[in-house]
Amino acid sequence: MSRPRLDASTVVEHLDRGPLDRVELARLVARDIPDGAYVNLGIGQPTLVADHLRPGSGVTLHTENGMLGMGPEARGDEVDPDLVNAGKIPVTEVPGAAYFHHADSFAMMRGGHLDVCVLGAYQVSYAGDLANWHTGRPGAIPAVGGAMDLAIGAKDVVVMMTLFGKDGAPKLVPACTYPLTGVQCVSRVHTDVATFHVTPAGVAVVETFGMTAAEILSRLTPGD
Amino acid sequence: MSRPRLDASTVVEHLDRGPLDRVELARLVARDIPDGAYVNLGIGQPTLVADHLRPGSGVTLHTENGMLGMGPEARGDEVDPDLVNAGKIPVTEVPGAAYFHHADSFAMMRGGHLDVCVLGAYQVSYAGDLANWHTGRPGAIPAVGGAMDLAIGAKDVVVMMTLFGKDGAPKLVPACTYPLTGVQCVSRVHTDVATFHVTPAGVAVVETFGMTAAEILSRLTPGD
Amino acid sequence: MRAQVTGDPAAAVAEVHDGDVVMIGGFGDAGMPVALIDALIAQGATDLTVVCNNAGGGDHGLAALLAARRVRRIICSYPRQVDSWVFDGLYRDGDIELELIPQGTLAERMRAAGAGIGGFFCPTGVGTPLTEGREVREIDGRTYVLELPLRGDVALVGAHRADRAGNLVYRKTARNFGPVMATAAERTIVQVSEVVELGGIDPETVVTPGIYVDTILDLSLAEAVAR
Amino acid sequence: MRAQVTGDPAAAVAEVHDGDVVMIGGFGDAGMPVALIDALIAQGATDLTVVCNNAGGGDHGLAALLAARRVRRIICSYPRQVDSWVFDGLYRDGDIELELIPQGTLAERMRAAGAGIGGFFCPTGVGTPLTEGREVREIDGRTYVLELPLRGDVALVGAHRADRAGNLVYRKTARNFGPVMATAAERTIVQVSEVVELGGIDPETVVTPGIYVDTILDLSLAEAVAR
Repeated sequence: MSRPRLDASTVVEHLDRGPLDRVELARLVARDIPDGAYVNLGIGQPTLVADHLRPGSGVTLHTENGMLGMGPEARGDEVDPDLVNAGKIPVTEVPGAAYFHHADSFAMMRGGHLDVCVLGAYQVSYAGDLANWHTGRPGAIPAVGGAMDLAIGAKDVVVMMTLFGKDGAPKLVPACTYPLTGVQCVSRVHTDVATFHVTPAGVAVVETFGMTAAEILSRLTPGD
Repeated sequence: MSRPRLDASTVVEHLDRGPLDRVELARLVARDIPDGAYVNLGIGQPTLVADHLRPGSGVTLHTENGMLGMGPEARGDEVDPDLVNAGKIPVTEVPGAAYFHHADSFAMMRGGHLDVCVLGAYQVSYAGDLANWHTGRPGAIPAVGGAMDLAIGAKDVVVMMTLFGKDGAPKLVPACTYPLTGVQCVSRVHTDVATFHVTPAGVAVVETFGMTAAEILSRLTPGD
Repeated sequence: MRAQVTGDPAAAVAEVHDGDVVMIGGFGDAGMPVALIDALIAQGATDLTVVCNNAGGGDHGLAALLAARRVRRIICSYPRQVDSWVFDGLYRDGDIELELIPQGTLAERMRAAGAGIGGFFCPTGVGTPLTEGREVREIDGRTYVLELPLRGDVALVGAHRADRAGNLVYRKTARNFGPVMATAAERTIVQVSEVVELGGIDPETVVTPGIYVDTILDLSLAEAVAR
Repeated sequence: MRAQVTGDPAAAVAEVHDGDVVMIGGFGDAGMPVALIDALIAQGATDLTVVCNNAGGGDHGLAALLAARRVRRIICSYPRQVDSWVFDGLYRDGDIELELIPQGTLAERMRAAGAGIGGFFCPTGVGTPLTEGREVREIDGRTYVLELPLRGDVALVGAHRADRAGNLVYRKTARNFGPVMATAAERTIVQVSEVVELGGIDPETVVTPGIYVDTILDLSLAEAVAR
C-alpha cells in the first residue's frame, strides 16, 4: 500500500493557530456536508456535528434504529422512551420525519442511499480501511452495532478523530493493527491537526491546523 | 414416480349424483379451508371459493398485489381503481385489512405464511408437480405473474380443475407435459369427479362424485 | 439529496436518457404513473428497457410508450392481459424483447438492488423453464436458485401524496411496486396528487421515506399550469 | 391462523420450551417487551438462545432473564452498554455464549427467514473478523459474504396497538426489530398497550399485518386482571 502522499499543490496550512478543539473539528466536518444531504452521525464525538449544521441546509439526519428526520437531543418534557438515537439517548423528531423498521433502515444504509456518515475511529489505514469497533484487547467485550453497515454503506464515510493517540502513536497507519470494521471504505479523515482525503493513490493531506504538512508527514512516518 | 394410488379404506363415493358443477366444486374447496386461515385465491375459477366461505369463519383473503383482508368484488359506487385484486378486478376491503408493497407481499407468500392457496391448473402430476402458467403452444405469449411464488409458498397448495380436458385427456398425469409452475408443491386436487390427496407415496382418491374410484382410476390410466 | 418538486411534467422526466432501464410502477392501471409516462413519450427517450409488472393495457400509459416504439425490451411477470394488444402485436412481430420473471422474484430482485444485497437464493421457479440453466444450491434440504439484483436508471412511480421532504404515502393496492422501485433506481421520479407541507404526513405512516425520492411531479400544480 | 388475545401474561408465554430460539424485540429499552419477558422468567423455560440487538441493561427485562440463568447463548450486535453489568459478568465468567453479528446483517438474516430466502450475499463485514472463514463471492466487482437465514421458535415483540385481526402499529423508534422478528419466528407473541376493534387501525398504516401474529398480550386487560 502506498505511503501517505503530500499533495503540495492543494494543501492549505493554517499555521497562525493551534490544533482544532472538538467543537472546531465538529464545525469543520459540518462545513463539508453538502446541503440537502442524508447523513448518519455515529455514536459519540460525531454527534456533535449536528450542532454545527447550518439552519436551512436541508440536511436530514438518519439514525439506524429506524428514523429519518432526527432532531436534537430531547430535554425535559420532550423525553420519550420510544424515541432514542443509536446511542439510546432520547432525541426529538423534526417535521417531515419518517419511521421504519430495522431491516428497512439497514437496507437504506447497505444500499448506498445515505450521502454521508461520520464515524469515530481507532485507526484508519492509508488505503481507507477502518478500525473502530473493537480494540481486540483481552477481556474486552466486543460490540459492533451498526458500524460495519455504515462503513460499507454510506456514499461518503468520513472519519473524525485525533490524529495521534494519547501515547503519540499515529491513528492514520500503513495498515490497521486493530480488528477491521471495513475495507477501503473511508473517503475523508478529519483530525485535530489535519484533514486527509483518501484516494486510490493513497492519502492526501488537504488542510492542516497548527502544524505544517511536512511536520505531520514526518510524525506519521517517523521511521523514514 | 408412483401411479395414482387408490386407498379404498378412506374413499367416499357419491354415486347418487353426477359430477360437481363449478359452484359445487367451489363450495367443496371452501369447506376444506380451516377457520381463521389466511388464504390466497388464484385468478379465475378459484375466485368463486370466496362466495362459499362460512360467515364468521375468520378466513382472511390475501391478494398478492398487496393486501390482506380483501372483501368481495366491488359493485357500483364501491369501485375504486386503486383497489383491485390479482386479476385487476375492483374489489373491496374488510375491516381489519392491511396494505403492503409488492416485496412485502411476496415475502409473505415465499416465506410460507399463507395457510392455503387455491389455484387452477392445466396439469398436476402424481408427485404434486403443478403446470398452470403456460401451455407452451407456439405463438402463445407466456405470462407467469405470481403463480410460481404461490406454488412454492403456501403451506397448502390446493388445485381446482376438471379432471379431464375437453378432449378427454386426464389433467392428473404421471408427469406434466406442460411447462412446470412448481415441483412437488400440490397437496390437494379438487376436481368435478374426485378429490385427491397428494402424499409422498403418490396420489390418493379420497372422494368421488358420480363415478366410482375404480372408474376414475381406469380412465386416468387407460393404458394399464 | 432532497427531492425537488415541480408542476411541469416535461421537467420531471427531462433527465431520462436513450438506453435507460426505466422501472414503471403499477399493477395494471392501479398505481401506473400515466402523467410521467405521457411526459416521457413527449420527451422522446428511446431504446429503453422497461421493468414493470405488466406490459400495458389499452392504448394509454405504458401501452402508449410501447406503441411509440421507445421500448426495446420489457422485463415483467405478466405481459398478457385481455387488453394488451399493443404489446401482443409488437411481441408477435418480434419488435420487442420479453424477459419473464416470477412476480415475487421481480420484486425481490429490485429490493436486493435497493438494499445492497449482491444476490439471493430464491426457491421460486426451481425446476421450471424460468430458471433453467441457472445456479442452484441446496440449503437446509431445500433447493434454491441464485437471483441477482435488478437495478434501474430511473423509476417512475405513482404515489398518492408527498410532503416537502419527499416522504410518500400510497392509496390501497396502488402501492404495489412503487416503494420497491423507488429504492432500486438511481433516480426516482414520482407523480402525486398533492404535495403537503412538512408535518403534513404522520411520520409513522410514511411508506417511502424521502431519501428514495429525487423528483416529485405535483399533479395539482400540473393542472394549474395546464389551465 | 388468527391471533389470540389474552390479558394473562402467563398464558401468552405458556408455549415457550426449553432450548427454544427466542427473538426479543427492542433497541435498548425502546420496544423491549418487558411484560412478556417477566412472564417468561416466571414460566421457567431455560437453555434458551436469545436473539436481540442488545444483551440487556440494568436489572430488568432481558437483563433479568439473563440473571435468572435461562439463556445459554445470545445472538446480538451490541451487547456492551454502560449498564450491561449482568451480561458482562456472565460473559466474563464464561456462563453465556455470545455470537456477534453486524446489526444490519442481524436484521436482514431475520428478514430472509421470514421471506423464504435461502441465503444472501452481503457486503457487510467483508474482510473483518466477523466474517472470517466464510464463503465469499465477487459479484459485479464487489465482494460479498454468504449469510443464511436466522429463524426463531418464538418472537417476543413490544408493539403499541393491535386490532382484533392482529395488525400492529408501533411507536417511533420502538418499532425497530419487532416487525422483522414477527416474520422470522414460528410463533410471534406481542405485547401492546391496547387492542382495538376491527377497523380501529387504518389499513394504510399497518406495520405488521396480523398474519405474522399468533398471541397478543393486551396490557390494558393485564392491568385490569392485576387489579
